[in-house]
Amino acid sequence: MNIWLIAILRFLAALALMLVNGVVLIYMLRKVLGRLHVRLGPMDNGPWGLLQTPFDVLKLLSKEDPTPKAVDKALFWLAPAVVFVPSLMAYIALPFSNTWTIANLPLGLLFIFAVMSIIPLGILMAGWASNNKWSLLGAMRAVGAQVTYEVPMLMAALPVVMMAGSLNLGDIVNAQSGTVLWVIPNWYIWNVPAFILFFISGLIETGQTPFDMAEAESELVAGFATEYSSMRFGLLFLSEFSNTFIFAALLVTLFFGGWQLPWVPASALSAIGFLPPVLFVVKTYIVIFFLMVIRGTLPRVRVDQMLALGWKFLLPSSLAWLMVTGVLIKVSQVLAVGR
Amino acid sequence: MAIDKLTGENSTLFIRSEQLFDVARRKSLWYMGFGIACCAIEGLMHASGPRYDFDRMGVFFRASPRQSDVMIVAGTVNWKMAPVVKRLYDEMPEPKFVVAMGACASTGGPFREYPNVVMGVDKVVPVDVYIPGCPPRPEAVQYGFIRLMDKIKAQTEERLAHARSDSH
Amino acid sequence: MHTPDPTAISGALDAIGVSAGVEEVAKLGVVCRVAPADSRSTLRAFKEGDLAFGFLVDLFGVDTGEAVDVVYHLRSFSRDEDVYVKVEHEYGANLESMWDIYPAGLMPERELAEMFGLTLSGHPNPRRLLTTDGCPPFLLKGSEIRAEDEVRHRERQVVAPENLERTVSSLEPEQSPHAAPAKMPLQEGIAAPSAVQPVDLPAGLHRAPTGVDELQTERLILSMGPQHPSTHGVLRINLEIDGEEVIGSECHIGYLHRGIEKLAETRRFTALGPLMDRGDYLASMHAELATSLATEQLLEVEVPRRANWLRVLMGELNRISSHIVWYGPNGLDAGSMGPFLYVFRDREYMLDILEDITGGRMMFNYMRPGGVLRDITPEADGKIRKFLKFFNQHIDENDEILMGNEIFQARMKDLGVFSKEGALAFGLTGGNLRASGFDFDVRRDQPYAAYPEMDFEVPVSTDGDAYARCRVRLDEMRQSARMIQQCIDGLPEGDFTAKVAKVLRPPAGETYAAVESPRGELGVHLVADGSDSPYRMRYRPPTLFALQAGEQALPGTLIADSVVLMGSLDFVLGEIDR
Amino acid sequence: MGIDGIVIVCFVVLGAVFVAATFATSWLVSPKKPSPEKAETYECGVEPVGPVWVQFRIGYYVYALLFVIFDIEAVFLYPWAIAFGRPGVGWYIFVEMFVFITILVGGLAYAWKEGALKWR
Repeated sequence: MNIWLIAILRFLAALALMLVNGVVLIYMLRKVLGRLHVRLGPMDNGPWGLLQTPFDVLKLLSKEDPTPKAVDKALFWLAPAVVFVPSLMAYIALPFSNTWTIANLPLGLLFIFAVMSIIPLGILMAGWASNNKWSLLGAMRAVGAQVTYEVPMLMAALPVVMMAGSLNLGDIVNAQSGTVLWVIPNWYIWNVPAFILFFISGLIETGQTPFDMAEAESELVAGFATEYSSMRFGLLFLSEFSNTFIFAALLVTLFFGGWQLPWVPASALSAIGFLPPVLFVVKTYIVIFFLMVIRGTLPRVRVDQMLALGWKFLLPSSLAWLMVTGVLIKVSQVLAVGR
Repeated sequence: MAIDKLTGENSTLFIRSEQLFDVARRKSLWYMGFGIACCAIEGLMHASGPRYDFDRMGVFFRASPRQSDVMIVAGTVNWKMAPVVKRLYDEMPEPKFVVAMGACASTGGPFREYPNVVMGVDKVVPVDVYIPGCPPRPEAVQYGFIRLMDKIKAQTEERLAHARSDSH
Repeated sequence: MHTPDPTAISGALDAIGVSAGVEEVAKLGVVCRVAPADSRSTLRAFKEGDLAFGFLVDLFGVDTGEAVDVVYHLRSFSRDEDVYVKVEHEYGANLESMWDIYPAGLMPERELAEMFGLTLSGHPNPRRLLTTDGCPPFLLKGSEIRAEDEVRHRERQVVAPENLERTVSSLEPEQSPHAAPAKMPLQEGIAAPSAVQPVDLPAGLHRAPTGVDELQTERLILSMGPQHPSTHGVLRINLEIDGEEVIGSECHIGYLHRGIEKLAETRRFTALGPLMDRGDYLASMHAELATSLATEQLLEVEVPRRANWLRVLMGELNRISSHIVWYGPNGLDAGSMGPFLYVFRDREYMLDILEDITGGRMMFNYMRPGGVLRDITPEADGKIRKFLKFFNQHIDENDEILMGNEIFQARMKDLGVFSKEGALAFGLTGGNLRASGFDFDVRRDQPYAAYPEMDFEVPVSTDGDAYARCRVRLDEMRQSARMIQQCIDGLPEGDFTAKVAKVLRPPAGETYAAVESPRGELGVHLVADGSDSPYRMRYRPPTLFALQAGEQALPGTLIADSVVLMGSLDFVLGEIDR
Repeated sequence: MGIDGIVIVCFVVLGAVFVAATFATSWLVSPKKPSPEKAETYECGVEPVGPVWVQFRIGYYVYALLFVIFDIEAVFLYPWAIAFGRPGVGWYIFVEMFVFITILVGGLAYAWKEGALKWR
């Protein structure tokens, strides 16, 4: 088949996955938050409220779209695209299985980080263009947070790259196969400080509570999306959830061995064609469930405390841990050679 | 709707899509909580609380009028508040509805003798559903929302029937 | 609460050469009449002299037909005495502002001038507080309320477009918001705010963080307006911010002004309760109790012991439900949704109990002059015991979820610190005052109902920040649960209300009754002229004083702080705007 | 260019097309009643006072500068990290990067002392 046709089919597959993810995650969030807060969550629309999010999306589609007059029109219309497209592009490098990847990029990890750092640009455009004090403050906060936590996130991913020796996500997943001491799966989660640093900076990067600075309902009304209505707001809302999915997928890929089950050899898994992608998505949803539990309980950190945490604690400690991992790898190599 | 200009008033595409979106509008009403007085505690906090959960019906709290369909006026509206209510109502996108919750918002309630109080919020904005009570119980507020959904359904059918009858 | 002896007061006043008519009014206390010219020297003598009446309880007006009586209700905590300084002003006269002696009078003075048609001079922010520009002075006897048939035919009232415009123009009278008086150092004791002209911005630019001084960044004027998810009702705070830091702040209220005090002058004495319910709609039992106590003092009715015990029981139940509606949204302001819903589950259970006994979930009309409406039913008694069983465990759970959370503590510690002197100067009472280290509780120091027979402690904390206020209120909830247990176990026999006439006509007179509502000292100053409706009813809103203290503490915090700070002061707009 | 390049170009172009398609369907299907009041900016129900597009606080831009410095450092670190695990590479690879990182941490310490990290 023509190469362009394959690319278009893969794009449609990624788009379908993202939309389904968005719909399922919004429903899952409202249900998990409901059960967490001693109430039921959506129940009336469809069995157990399953049709709730499709109805929300259809309603958003059919609402009027007023453009305030004091708004910078070009940026106002462009901002949702600049926020939505990068979070769609990040699906390219995700390793659903060693054969099922949209594009097996040799620099998969770096590509995802590069694409994810365009999103603050879109948020700033949205906040500044809507000429509204609340959205300006929301945008400034969101950009301040994501800019501050881009660096510790990169640094926290370095130990994994050093252990795996490659940036290709497929290789990282294969490097985590097998077991150590016959019992413990050879995942990179045992490098716990790197996991913690990556988890915290990832939480802030995707604007999860306790760091949901961008649209802190109780302080900044609706954050940077105050002036957005109907489908534009829908896109911003959808891309926030797909960011969460991407962050959870990265977490699973880097630390929880991608699509591999702990004690099952990788070859047996990939024999059954469709199993690895399903396993990968299921593991990602388990991680997202924990993110939602955190969202339902913890209060919000103040902006300057969070930024101080970023620059004064996360960055120095991630650099220090980088050095320690280097030493550990070197020592383990020397021992392996010695034996 | 631009679609009815393109494909004509009574094309099946327009009618079917209107019916579909009408169901969606009814099933996901996002309200801009506008808690002014005592009704806010009963109607907004308790109604979305653990026992009478609004989220069951797909009714969800949005802080900005740009993203909300229903404006619940919960409390007394006086002269200083009237322009704010009017402005927030104007800033809501088009298929918008107003629920006047409680005696104060419907007719001025126990304070209607006081000259500073506007006797009913329908003097300022067109109201769809009045919920009596001072304060109305959370079940009454949810019943008001169910009646609002029926009213939206009736409005759409009447509009479509009107369109169909024009064509014959 | 013993009354001061008039001779000492007249002696002190003669010492400074003020001719004052000091007299002892029955059921009220010592009243000292002073001419407007030397009102300032009298007040200064009362405050700084050896009389030491350092606390302004309330400042309000009474229209006596030919002149406006401005009443300063002062209190000396050391000697536990109250005194009333009355100054007579003609209609439309000039009221000199006393905020440099008693800063607690900042907002009440504006309301007094606006409601009685006086002009205010020497005040940092002399604008109207509650009503819009075109409104007449409502509390004067001259201005009537709507006639019966106008009210009956609602459709006649047409809101002309310019009415909407008229109020819009008065909403934004000035370009930049007048900054509140320069940030008063509440921390290190009271230094009166410097007389900053309203238009002038507070002096001094904040040093840019990078030491780049000449790069002056512009400031935003942000209105955290009537419709905001966390202003606890319709309060509008005009913030002047540089980046995220609040430079100046001014509170606009009056969006819920429903004229409770004016309507009270047309209601019967038994009908005051439902009106007061809608004032502080979270603690309506305490508002009703205050009016009933005042009416009983005028009628000199003796309330049976069982009624007093029932009043304490229902009051404490209402206190817990009111603190819950403070605790939930305060957690929500800080961002955590969980505790908000857990505490509302308990509140649903409490409203069932209140509904069983009184018939209503929020507006009870249960406390009547002479006693209570209905006796407690056996199954309500069983429900209360069942509630107490799981409530103590739930409170500790919620205490640990929110108050024990490091993020919440980091957000609330040393935020909006009020020193003891600052809190007293601004007229704070209740939890806000006890959190700043001053141990005053109306239930224990001026006992009413059956509180002398209860044993309870009054939680006090000393560091005065937002976290201390939360800690004090949570411990108060535990004490209330203890008291409810005592009430249930030891409820005495007897009838639940005294024999009181159908239509109450108390003899002409004046009295003041105070109650410890969850938000502070809720007082009712009742003036009766012998007819079946009160001549003037003044409702002392404890949260109005908390709001103006909060307004002073806002400059210097971040926006995220200002939301949580105002939340920790726990005010209810229905009571502030009355 | 290989399949990867084409896929990325496809994603960018088709992503923008999808966003435009969503706006088009929304324009097709949603009712339109423009009115001057609807076009006013929302500020909690009150007339906004003063401009919004002001010269914002300087502290925010300092963070962006610091970010650029450390982002570049990360770019240098990645090739080093890949080559780190390879056999036959001695300890010198470790010492080189150690010097590079300490220089940058020195820059962070200076920014910290100078107060650039203070948000207020």
